[in-house]
Amino acid sequence: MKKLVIISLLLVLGYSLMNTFSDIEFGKKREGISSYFLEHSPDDLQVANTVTAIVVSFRGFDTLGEVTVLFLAATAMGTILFRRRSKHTGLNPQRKSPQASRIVQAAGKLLFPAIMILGAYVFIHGHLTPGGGFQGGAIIATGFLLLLISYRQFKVEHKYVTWIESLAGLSFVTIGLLGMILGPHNSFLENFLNVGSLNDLLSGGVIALVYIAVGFKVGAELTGILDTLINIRETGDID
Amino acid sequence: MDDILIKILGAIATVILAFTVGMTYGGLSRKVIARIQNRIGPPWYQNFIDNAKLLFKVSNINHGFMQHVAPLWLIGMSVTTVLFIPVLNTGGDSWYNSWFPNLNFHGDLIFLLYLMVIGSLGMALGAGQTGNPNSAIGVSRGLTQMVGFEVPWVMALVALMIQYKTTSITGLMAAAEQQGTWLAFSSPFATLAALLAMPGMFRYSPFDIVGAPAELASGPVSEFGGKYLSTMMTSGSIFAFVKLTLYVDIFFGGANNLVELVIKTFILYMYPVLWGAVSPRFRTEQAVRFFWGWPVLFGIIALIQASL
Amino acid sequence: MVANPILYIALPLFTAFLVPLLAKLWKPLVRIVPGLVLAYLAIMSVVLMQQVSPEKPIIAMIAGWKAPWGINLVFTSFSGFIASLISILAFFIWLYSFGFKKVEFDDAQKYFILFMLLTAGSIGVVLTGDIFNMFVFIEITSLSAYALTAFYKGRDGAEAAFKFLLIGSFSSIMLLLGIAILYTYTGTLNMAHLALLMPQVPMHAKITSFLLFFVALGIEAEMFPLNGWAPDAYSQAPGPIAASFAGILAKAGIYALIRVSYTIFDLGDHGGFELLLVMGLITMVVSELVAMRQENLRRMLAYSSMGQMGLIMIAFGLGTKEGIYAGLFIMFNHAVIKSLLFLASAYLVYYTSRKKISDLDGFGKLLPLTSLLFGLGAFAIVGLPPFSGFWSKLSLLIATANSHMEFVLATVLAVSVIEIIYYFRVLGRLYFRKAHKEIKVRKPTWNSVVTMIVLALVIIAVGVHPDFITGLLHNAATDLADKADYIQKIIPDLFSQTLN
Amino acid sequence: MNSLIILLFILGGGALLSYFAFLSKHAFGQAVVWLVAIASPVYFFTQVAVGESFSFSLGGFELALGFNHYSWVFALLIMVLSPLSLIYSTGYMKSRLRLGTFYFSFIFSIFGMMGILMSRDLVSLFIFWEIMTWASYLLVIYRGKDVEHTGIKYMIFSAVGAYSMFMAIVILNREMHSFDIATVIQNFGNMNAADQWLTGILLLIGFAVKSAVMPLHVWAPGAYTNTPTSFTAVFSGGLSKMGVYGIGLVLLNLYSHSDFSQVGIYLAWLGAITAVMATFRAVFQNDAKKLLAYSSVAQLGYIVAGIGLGTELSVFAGIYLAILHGAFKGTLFMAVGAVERQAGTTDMTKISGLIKNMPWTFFAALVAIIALAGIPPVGGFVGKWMLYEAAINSEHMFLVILIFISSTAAFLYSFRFLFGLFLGQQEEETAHIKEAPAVMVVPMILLSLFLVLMGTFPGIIFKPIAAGMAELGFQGVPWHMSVLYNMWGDSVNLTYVSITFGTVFLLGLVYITLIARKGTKHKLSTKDIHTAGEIPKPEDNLNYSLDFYKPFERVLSPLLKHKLDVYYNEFGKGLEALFNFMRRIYTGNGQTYALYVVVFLVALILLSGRIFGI
Amino acid sequence: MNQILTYSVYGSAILVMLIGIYAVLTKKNLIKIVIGLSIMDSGFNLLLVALGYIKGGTAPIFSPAVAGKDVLMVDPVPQALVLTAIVIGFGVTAVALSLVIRLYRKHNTIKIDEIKTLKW
Repeated sequence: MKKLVIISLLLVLGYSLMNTFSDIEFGKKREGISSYFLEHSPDDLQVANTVTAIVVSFRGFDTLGEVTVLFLAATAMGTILFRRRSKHTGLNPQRKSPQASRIVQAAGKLLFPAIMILGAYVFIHGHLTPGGGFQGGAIIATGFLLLLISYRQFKVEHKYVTWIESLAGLSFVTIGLLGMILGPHNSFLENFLNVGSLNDLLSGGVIALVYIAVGFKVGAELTGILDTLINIRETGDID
Repeated sequence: MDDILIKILGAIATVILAFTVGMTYGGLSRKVIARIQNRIGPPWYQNFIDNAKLLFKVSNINHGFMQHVAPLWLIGMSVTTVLFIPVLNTGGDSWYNSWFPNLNFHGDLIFLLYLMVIGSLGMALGAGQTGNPNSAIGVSRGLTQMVGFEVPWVMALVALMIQYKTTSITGLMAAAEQQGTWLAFSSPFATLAALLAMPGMFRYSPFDIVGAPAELASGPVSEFGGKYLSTMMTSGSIFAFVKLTLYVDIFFGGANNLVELVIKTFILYMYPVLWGAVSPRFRTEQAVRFFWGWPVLFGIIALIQASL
Repeated sequence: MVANPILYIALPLFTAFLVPLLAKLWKPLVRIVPGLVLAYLAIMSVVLMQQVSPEKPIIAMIAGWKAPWGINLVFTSFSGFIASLISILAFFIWLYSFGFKKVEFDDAQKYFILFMLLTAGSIGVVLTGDIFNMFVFIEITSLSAYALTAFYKGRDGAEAAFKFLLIGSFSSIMLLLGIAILYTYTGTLNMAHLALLMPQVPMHAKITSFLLFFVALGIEAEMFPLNGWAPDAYSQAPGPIAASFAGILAKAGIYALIRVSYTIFDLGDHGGFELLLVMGLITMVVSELVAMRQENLRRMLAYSSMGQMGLIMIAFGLGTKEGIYAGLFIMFNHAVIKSLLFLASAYLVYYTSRKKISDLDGFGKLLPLTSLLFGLGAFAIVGLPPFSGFWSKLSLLIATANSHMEFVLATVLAVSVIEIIYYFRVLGRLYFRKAHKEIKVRKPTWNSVVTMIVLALVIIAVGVHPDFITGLLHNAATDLADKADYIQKIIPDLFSQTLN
Repeated sequence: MNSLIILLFILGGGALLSYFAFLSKHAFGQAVVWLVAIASPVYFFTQVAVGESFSFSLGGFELALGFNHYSWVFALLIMVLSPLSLIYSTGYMKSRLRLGTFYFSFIFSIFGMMGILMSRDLVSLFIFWEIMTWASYLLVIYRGKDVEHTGIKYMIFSAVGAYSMFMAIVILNREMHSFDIATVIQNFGNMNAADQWLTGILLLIGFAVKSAVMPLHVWAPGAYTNTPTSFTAVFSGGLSKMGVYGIGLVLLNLYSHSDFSQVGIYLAWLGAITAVMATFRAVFQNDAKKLLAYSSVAQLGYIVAGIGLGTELSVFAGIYLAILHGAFKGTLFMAVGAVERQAGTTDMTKISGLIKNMPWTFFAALVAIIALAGIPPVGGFVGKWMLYEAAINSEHMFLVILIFISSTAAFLYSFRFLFGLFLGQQEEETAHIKEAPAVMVVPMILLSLFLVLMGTFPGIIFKPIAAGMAELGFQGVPWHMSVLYNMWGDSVNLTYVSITFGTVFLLGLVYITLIARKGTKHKLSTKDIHTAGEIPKPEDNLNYSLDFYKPFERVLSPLLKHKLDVYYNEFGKGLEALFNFMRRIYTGNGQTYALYVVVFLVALILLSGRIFGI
Repeated sequence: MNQILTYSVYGSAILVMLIGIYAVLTKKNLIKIVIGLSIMDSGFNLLLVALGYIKGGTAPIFSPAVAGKDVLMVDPVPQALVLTAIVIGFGVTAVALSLVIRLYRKHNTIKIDEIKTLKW
């Protein structure tokens, strides 16, 4: 009964949403700010990938927010899950999940460097090709995930993760703040470097740098989160 | 100067008159009741004898300041009251008429109503100090009963006051004179209400539970003796005169001379006495319920009549 | 450069990334540095408020792109006022939490980072001129709020946080849908530009989008019936965080709701304001009535807080300038007074796990100053003169009366009576009951005392001399009421184009 | 600096100062209290005058202060009564617990009252009103007895009153675009009738709460009883008069030219009914303070009846009674306070016969009770007389009857009060009780002397009252130093009364004490009484104090069975049950909350046509 | 034809969203609820990307292949927005899962209607 009610509620909701969106013809070009982006991204910024230009420059503040959200998620998980770590091990010290098979282990070891390189490539070329810091970071994290599920005893050193994510985050903000000092409009995240020319690796000025920082940060962050979720130790706190 | 002298003399004469009449009526009532009960009864002057005896009694017991002062309060109030009452009609032409107007143009009916209840309150305070529980019980009953009879009584008076647009007794008397009939005839319901309230004022049976001579030893006054009791008796008689005169003045056309006054007041006086002689005693709440029954109804009718 | 709205966001984020490294240098830095940042922001607010006027808002571009192409931070008299309020309050709450509880180092680090980000996110919501950016900041705020709600493990924080998260997710999806509708019809995300192009949007899409925004932001603004998360979160979060929920988070939520209904959509006069008014009224009535029957002090304060949010919605729902003025005044008072109440109550129920009102017996003697300040807050929140709450109530009632809404007027006043009842009931317990035996009392630390006294002084100062802030409020109200001016200040070229 | 501001500053500053002074040292605090108690009336009577004004702007509102002749009358009362009670409190407050709070609230409520009286605009009136209210609330709960019940009740009713007043004020502002009282009076006619009635009723409710008119009076007995007695004197004597002041302001000033002034007669009826019912309740109280509390309600009923009747004489009577009630009820509460302090209780079934122990207190109480009962030759009579005459003159006869019933029944409790505390059997337990200290006795005696003076020369305060009446539109009210007139030309000459009564009384006193003193002297105790020949043993209870008016109670039982309080409580309980039910909305299940969100959204979508008018 | 496409594309995206909401509203298992939230997000992301599609448009990348030519490109803004939305969704999911873990530890259940300590 309750489900029926809910379904009918959702149908009403769906109908009204559909009603709203059906007026928008699928695949039709519309006026808007995007044309400005498509115009200015290659011309002013010399960035081939317009999405990257939008993400890092036009809407760079959003990206800063995203990075913060990831950072927050990691911090929040830390807050929520680990506290009062007692020295004597608690109730359930060992992960009970079975060891992965040898094939998986071997393949994981084999694939890991390749994945790392792919990730690095994706975020370094974020302004040129599809992809970017987030995507690259996610790929890197996948590599670590592979190791985490293949080797039970594998542990990510949180110290390094912390360093990397902090430094990467700091460099993002620092680049932004430098823009306030060095940029022509004195505004945050503004480009203050030579923009180079379109489709060069060293083009786009700070955009490339920012995306690399984002890549590191996302990679570290996601790895940290995965590690946290996988290696939940019973910490002996009395909930 | 002469004027003031005459006033003072008149006042003294009024007080003496009130005292004498009140005392005599008291004695007569004892006689009448005795005759009804088939006894011989004391002579009519017995009250004078009692009073004199008390006044010259040597022992002078009191429990403190309030008991000492209460009788004085009482007598002070009764004298004051009697001076504010028009004893005789202004129209009368007897030689002594100029003696009695006293202060009756300087106060009005509401004021008198207050003066009349105060005396008993003073006595109540005096009785309270004696520490006799009987006194306290008596006071409690007396005050309760007072709330009872005051209601129809005041209703009657307010009805008259509103009907004749005056609050002074002289005004009401003038109104009666002007219309030629007693107010008892023009405002019968008010009169009825007032008359029904009257026995309560006199505390004769059936409304004598306040004093309740048998079991409360006369209630409030049970600890008073000697001069105190004599003073109280005196003021009691003056009050009796005050009440009777007031009734006569208001409802029964007043009196043009003393003889008429005496006749009218005596007849009026016999009414509670005779009623009391033949009726058993009400309990306090019964008394109050009695007063808040028919008398109040008559009072309401009187008020409605007055407003029409 | 030294006083730029960007720094409201950039500086806390910078510090947030930096703190984990600083922790390795010297541990107390973890507590101190966020405080310094918040202090800087508070001072910067004062400086910026000096510079800003309704005629001359401060607009900060990101990456050198002008609106509507880039994201802008818009520090107007209105948004600036709220942002300053948040930043100054945040500093004091930091000061309070500085020695609040002896938590482990690791936790302290996270606590202060999360708190700082909560503040930064809220200020971001207030200052941003871009609708999608607002969504991002709302998410930052919410995520830090979830984490802080679940901060104490001894309590049911996780449960509260999960409810909060569940409803918060609905909020974000609806917000996104609303944004998507607006974007497809107008092709822009800048709020001023959206407002300019709003007449083009077909009515039904506009309404759907508005309702989505309304519900999504109503969740943040604790509107009934979307506020199920609020009492749980308020009651389970650490004391200072509950204070900042009332003073910071809810303020950001209501700001967003107001910005959307006043500036972006032009539906206000066609029913939007009335909807806000009615929902505010319902929120207020339900919350205050429920608050009346609470046994848990924190929950009582939470429901009362929701009631106040309802009051704010009523004020803004009037749609007149007087209403805006009153609403802003209530926002100010609610931020200050509710913070004081939550901060004081944190010490009152420190050692009692269930935080029952009945556990408060006799605290007037045990914790005289804290109880006194709590009492002062209670007096102020119910609107007794000479405390600041009175003036906001007065201005609200004047605005309501001037809009010819006698029913609303009467309801607000009737509910105020209920408010008085339950606050005074608590005061009665504080002062006139014998303390329970073996009660443990935690004396407030000096920094908490300073915070509470500063807040109390603000309450008294504004109560005795409201002119301290009425000028700011008037400017802010003028600013919000004039939508065309807002558009013109932000996108002058496009605005004049449209006019021609 | 303006003298009004200085006066407020003395009071407000004194309040704060006393709080902090008591924090440091007891003697310090006492000094501050004395300072305020002396400085404020001295400053008031020497420096402040009618006609001075001070206007300023605060929070965007134009506020104005200044006394007019009408408020001046009440200010006189406050400025006499409050300092006396303050001085009295320095003796009365035995415990040193929270003295700072006590005196802070005490002085601050005086501050509030003076502020109300000097407000010339509605906003400052309201501000001071609220200040007065919460300051007095702090005093009501100061003892900590029954806080959840009495205290909350007081606060609820005050809040209801204050907020209805608040509503009226803002609506008036909408119509007038001003809070200034003079402007409101001037433009009042331009308002439409509905608004006139609405604001009028609301304002009246606001003021009627403080003056404890019938359906809104239930807070009063409890609050008066719970307050420390030294403040109850001001509470009942002065603070409640603010309501009277306001009712006068509304009915006779603001609304005098509109149809609304007809409401006055209904208010008068309510006042009279209040008087009767409260008197009946007072009669059956066993606690002296509670008795006085009910009596206060009853007396306020008279005053409201007087003001509500709205004729020249009745208003005159109302204001006069207000002043006089301040004096005699102040005295009575002080007397009760003295008993409470010395004997430790005010329960009349526990103590009796204190007249020997506390003669001065008894004297003050006696005079005050005489005034309360309205007996000549003490001042209370004057007010009662004028009230009756006014009611009779305006031919509201049933009103007269009600008032009369009430004041006749008032004799019952008047006697009970004096008898219960001071007269009757003196028990051994109370033999050691001593007279209260001089700081307590002197204020009482001063007030009672004032009452005696009023009995013969009420003209002393007729003068300011007549000036105040002129402010209310009753120009040239006739008054005489010691003659009372009604509107039909009848009069009472008080000097004759006093002279006659005084002469007879004094002659009798001289006779009975000096001339006839040769009688035997007996040292008597109250055990030496006539008990039908038996000698009462020490353990016999000769104290008649329980169920004192039992017969009367039996008569009134059908009337007394219904207590308004009970209905309010039932109503409150019903509401609480409703609220408890509403709490269930918050089920605690996160999923339900999520469902609410969806349902709400869908509902809004479905209703969107309605909401947005398409 | 286009109409059908419009309906089917948007409709399926909305349907995914509704399925997510349905899961959140009816499933008792906390994990399933979190999954529902994710599905909800995915549905929205699909919708947004679909809204940004332009018929015949290429990816908005000025690679050497398209340099200098006047090519039609799809709207890049929704793509940027979706990127942000995905990341935020990820963050929320992570936090939600950790909360579930805490709840399980404390209540020893992951049934949502058994976790009702805080109510009324």
